[in-house]
Amino acid sequence: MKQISGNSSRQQRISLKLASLAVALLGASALADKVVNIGYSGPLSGGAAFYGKDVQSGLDMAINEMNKAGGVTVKGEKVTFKLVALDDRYLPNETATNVKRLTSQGIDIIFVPHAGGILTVQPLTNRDPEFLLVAYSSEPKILESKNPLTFMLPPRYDNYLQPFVSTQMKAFGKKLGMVGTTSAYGKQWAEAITGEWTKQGGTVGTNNGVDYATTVDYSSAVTKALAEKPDVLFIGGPSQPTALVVKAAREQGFKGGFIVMDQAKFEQMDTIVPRAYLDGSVGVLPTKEFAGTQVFVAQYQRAYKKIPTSEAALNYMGMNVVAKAMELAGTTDDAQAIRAQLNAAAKALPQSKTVYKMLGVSAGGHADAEFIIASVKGGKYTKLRVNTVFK
Amino acid sequence: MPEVVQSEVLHSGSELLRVEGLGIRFGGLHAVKDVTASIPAGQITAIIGPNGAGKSTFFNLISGFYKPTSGRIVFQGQDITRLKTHEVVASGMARTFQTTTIYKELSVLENAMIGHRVRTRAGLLDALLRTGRERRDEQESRDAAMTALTRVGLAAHAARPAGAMTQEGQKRVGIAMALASNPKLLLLDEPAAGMNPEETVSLMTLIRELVAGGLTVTLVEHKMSLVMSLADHILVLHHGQKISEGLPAQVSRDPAVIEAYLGSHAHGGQMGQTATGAAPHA
Amino acid sequence: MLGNAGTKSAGAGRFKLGTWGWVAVFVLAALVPLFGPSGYLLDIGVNIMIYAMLAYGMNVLLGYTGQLPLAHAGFFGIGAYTVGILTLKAGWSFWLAWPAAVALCAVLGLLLGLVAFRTKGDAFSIFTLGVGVIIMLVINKWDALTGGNEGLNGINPPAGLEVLSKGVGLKLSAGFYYLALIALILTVLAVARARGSVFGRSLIAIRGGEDLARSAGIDVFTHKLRAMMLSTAIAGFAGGVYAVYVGFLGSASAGPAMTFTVLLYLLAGGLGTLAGPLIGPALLYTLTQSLKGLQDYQYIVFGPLLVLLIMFAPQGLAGLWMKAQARRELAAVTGKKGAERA
Amino acid sequence: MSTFLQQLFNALALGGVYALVALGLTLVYGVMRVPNFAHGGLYMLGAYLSYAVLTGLGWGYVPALIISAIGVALLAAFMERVIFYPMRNAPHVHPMIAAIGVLFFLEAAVQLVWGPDFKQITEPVPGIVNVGGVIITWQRLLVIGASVVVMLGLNYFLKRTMTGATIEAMSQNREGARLVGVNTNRVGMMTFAISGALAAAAATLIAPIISVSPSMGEVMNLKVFAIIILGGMGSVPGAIVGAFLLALAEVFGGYYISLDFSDVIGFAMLVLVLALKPQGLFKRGT
Amino acid sequence: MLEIRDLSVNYGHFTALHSLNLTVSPGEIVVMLGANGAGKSTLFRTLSGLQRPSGGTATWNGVSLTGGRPEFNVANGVAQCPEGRLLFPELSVEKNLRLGAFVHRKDPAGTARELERVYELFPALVEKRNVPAGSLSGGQQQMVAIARALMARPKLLLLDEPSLGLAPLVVEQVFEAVQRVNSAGVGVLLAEQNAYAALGIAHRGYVLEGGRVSLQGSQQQLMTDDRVRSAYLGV
Repeated sequence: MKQISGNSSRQQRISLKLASLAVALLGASALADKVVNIGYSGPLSGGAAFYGKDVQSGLDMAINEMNKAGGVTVKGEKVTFKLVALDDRYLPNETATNVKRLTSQGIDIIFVPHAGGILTVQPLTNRDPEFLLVAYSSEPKILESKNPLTFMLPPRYDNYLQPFVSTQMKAFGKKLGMVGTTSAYGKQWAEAITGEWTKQGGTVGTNNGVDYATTVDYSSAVTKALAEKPDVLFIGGPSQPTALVVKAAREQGFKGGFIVMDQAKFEQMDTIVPRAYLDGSVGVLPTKEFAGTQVFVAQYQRAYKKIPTSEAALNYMGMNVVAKAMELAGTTDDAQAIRAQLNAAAKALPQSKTVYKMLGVSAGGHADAEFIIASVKGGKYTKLRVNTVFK
Repeated sequence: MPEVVQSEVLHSGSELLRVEGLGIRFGGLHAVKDVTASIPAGQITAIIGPNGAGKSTFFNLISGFYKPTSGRIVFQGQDITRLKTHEVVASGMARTFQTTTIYKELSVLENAMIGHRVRTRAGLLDALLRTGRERRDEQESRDAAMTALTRVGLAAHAARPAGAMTQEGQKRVGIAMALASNPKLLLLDEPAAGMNPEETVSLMTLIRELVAGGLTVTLVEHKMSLVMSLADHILVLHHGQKISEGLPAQVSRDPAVIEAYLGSHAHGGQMGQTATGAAPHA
Repeated sequence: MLGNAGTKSAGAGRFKLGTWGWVAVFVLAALVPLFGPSGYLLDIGVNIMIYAMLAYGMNVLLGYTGQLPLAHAGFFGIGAYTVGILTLKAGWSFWLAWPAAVALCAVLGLLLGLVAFRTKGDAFSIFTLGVGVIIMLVINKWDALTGGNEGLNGINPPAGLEVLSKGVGLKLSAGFYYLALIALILTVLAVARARGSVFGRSLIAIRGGEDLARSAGIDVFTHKLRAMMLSTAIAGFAGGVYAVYVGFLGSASAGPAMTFTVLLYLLAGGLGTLAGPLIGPALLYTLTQSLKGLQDYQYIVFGPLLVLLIMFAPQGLAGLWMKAQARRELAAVTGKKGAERA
Repeated sequence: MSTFLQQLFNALALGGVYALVALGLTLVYGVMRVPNFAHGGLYMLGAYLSYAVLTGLGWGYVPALIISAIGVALLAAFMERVIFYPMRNAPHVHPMIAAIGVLFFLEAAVQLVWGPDFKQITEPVPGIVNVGGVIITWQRLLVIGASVVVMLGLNYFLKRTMTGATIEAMSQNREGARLVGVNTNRVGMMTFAISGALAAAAATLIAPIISVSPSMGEVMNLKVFAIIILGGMGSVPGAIVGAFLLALAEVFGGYYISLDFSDVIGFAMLVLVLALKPQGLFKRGT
Repeated sequence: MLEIRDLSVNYGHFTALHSLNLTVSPGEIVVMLGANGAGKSTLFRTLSGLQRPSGGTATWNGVSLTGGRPEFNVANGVAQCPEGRLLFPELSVEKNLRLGAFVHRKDPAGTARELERVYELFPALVEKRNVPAGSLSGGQQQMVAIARALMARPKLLLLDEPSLGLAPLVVEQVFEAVQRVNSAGVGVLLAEQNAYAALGIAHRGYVLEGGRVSLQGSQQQLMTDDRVRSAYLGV
């Protein structure tokens, strides 16, 4: 138990007792001078477990690589990392409980991959004890709260809107059908894409969004949307159901294009439906199609036996940026100091740790990664440039 | 008790309860059909009849448990046909059940106190705020319950869990529960079921005592020895209809009753000629 | 007379012991924040207390009245969202919104009861399950009011709580702990009073058998309605604490999964007992927290544990304790009798 | 019009799957009076077993369906013996809680073995048929056809075989069944096995249309409970009618009213029916 | 032959049967008389294996009937037509009857023969064969119940209160049928409240009072014994 960093106090020992089972399982690597625990609260069971596990794999991979390399050097001391992952079943209140548990174990960096959980625990970051919240969610409200200890990893989705819409409107026509998921994020996307589509002069059909998590069969929603004869369909939610929506639409004779919300990943979708079905879609370029990601992709696949998505990749990078920021700040437990070095760390991230090109971290705490979107044509991904619209 | 007195009471018209043309249908089945009868005050009336005769249904009708499909019930001059069960209890009629249905996990006292609920008015808000009414009602329940327990001879067992009592004791708890509502009329559904002979005797004594104290008792019972020695007045049902009514001695000689119980010899087939007529009139 | 005296002393004795036990438990609980425990420990405490309140509410119907309601989390959600919406969108103070939420839950409980108590047994449970699912779905779909899938975020701590906590030298988390503790004490007090009253005895009578209760002169329907109102009001009461404590509301907290969790806690603690609804959450919540370290294995352990618990200790821990106590008492009584006879 | 027909077909396929899952649940309730909340878990496990046979052993779709049905049937029978049979005299809440425990366990175990991500079962017969503007995939036709065949088979089994008759007999009068010499223990186990097999078959049929995931049983659980309550707990025709009613309500409610509220429509229908007819549409005799 | 030796049954503290002794020889009709609550149904439930005795034995041709396995007793030739009939109300009459032959399910030909025989015995059931049993009149349901018991091809038929709630004419039909069954060599143990009707067809009888045999004798003896009446009427 000595690996736990930070000032040991009575309260920590009390919570340690409670968490003894967890800690016992964590074990300890006695090789390094110091082990820093990194917290993670995400859905590890239930319907969103696959998502939580993808994020976890990315973090895990980053930590394993750094540890294998002997750790990072902070103030002359070799530091290795240990991931403390807790299940919150996607429930914000459980995220809050997990975060309190993690902070009372002296953990100062906590990754949370869902908007509800992030928004719930944001007010906790600067209460005693402070911690750095690494947020993996594109929800704009996360930045709006101007929380000084939040580090938001994914790019905001509003960057995608303009190129998605203009590409598809040009290619297929002016009528948009809506079959997105009705998750909070999905609804925002739907609203934004509706706005952008109308702005560029198109018409939007009735919103036929369905909850991708609870719908047993998507065909009736698709049938309803197709009844309006749209040229383009807006779809998206988790990759697998999204692929099934594509399938249902194609099978019902839809010949138009898809705008695929960024939550869905082409690389996962094309394991479920023929690539040909995806022809005419715009969405996020698969991670493996990015330049220079081959090593990451190969290693990830070897270690976790699954396709690396941007979930894994961005959290992998996020962890590396945080470690780098610790080096630069010369501390492993001062969240403020680490946060202050994130921009420098992002810029200094070595090529070997870069999956997507990192431009830096904005003053608001937002990772500015160069993101590439793609359209699918003839089974091939064609890159589309994104014009960054946010600061 | 001299029979003269009984018939006087009967004819004096001091009937406590009267049913007129009472009937109920379950689906196509006429479980009770057009029964007109009255229960005299201050006596023990037994309702008897062979298995399936509709006695329990009749009981459930007068206690407000079932709603009749025809006829009416008049209790103490008041038409109670359409009253809800708890309102019937409030009007002064309490019952026990066929099997020993009491609250076994509660104390004997609490069982009796439940029986007094109908006389109290304290509700949820009184409970939460511990109002004066709550405290008064609680005390009153306790007193009424103790009185009832004293009447059935269980005052000393008030604190025991009711389930720990003997079979007979549990019957008495059931009766105490009914008595706690201060009824005029006590309906006992098979009070002697599942009891051994000694217990039955002691129960009969209790019932007599209660009646001597001014209560009117009506019971459904299968143990004929008990009925014949206990009841002042008997009502016989068969196939849901009243076939006879009167004093025990009259009823037990009534050919209709005997046929209902033992079957007519005519239906016994050709072998049954020997005892024809002999048994009923012996 | 003798009997009367005996009853009273026995009853009073038990009552006294029980009351002192509760006072001790609450005093101990109140002392916890003074030792400066971690935020996590306090958080566990608050969560246990919120779950306990919910379990008390459910116990009123299931434990005392014998009706299994499966819309319980729905009312928890309604209470929480009422507080959330009134404070966030209407600008009410928590101290006003909270009682309003409780009153709303009581009224809605009355309305539900008017329809639901037309059914009995399994049908009642399933009917309320359907209502529970609908409540959750409506919360989930009514974006304009509830924020839908996005949830309600940024519900502020009750006015004055932070100042108050700071004033006595405690953190806000300790303030929340005391808020929950006071709410729990009020809940226990209300439930204990209701149980120990003329009214509560009638509920027990209904649990023991509706027909019997009716024949004993109890207005079963009205009593069930009142029990339902008390139960849903307590759920809303707990929901109010939850709303300000977590600060974020999502529809999942109003769903059947939550109801089943509470049911589980209640069963583990002991149905129909006063201690059970506190013991169950305290034990099982702590257990799930410690199993969390097992990650992928947590439910592999928890599931079978649940099965074993219900198979071999269905009366719950409080039930086990009471059974043992009853056996001791009985042994004492019979032993005494034997001695007298000898 | 073609949209209407298209939706009708969607509803039929969905209803067929609902019916198969609901039938097992209602049989178990009828015979054992157990509201088996683990049923959704059995359904989910069925999909995974098929997936395992298809990808692990590389066998065909039909053998996968059969093996999965047998596997889940055995597990369900085992569950009955070890958990529900010993609890047959407990208050009805208890077996329900135990079933929830089993559901937790099954989900966690499947996630541990196969991981939390979605799995895909490929269609045995890919492609579509276009019938007068109504486009139907072969898989959907297969689902409709197979569910009809299974329902007919179940009907034949229940109505025309002695063993099947014992199930109905036991659900109508347990003591009467014992008096004619039916071994009610064996019937209980058999009923669980059948319910497991039906759930597994349903899961395997719909798996190519939806994705397979550890939590797929949760959604199904709520729906099939709604169905059997709607139809009357324990009623076989009730389960079938309830399944198609729910599917039609969801599909056409979503189409004509609002997709967003299609789930609400299903449950609102349930609550409405129960408020009017507390025993469900097909009230059971005593 | 049915032999009951010192059979006792308790429900909790209550003793429903006090060391009962009785026999039924093959081909005999023996009637158990007694008022409601005398213990008749308890005895029948015990003989069918539904109720475990607390003491004593009950054997059929030397084989114990009290092993708690009703299906074993039926297979062994002891079938009961219970009080309250316990039919399968939603199943057709014929399905009810076929289920009665459940223990002979490996012998469909025999079951078909038996089915014909019971239809012969109760011709009224033929036209109702496809009707749900629950929709029949009380008398017809009683016939189905007896017929169902007969489908098991019993050597001993336990008949509990077959006349309960039936009109006199129907009772007559039922008793005639019982006689015919008996004349085919089936022993019958008949519990009956309708004493004279039952004695009319019985060879011997027992009177049960408070769980004890208070009287036994031949048909003639019981017919003329006033104590039979007092067992019912208490005087």
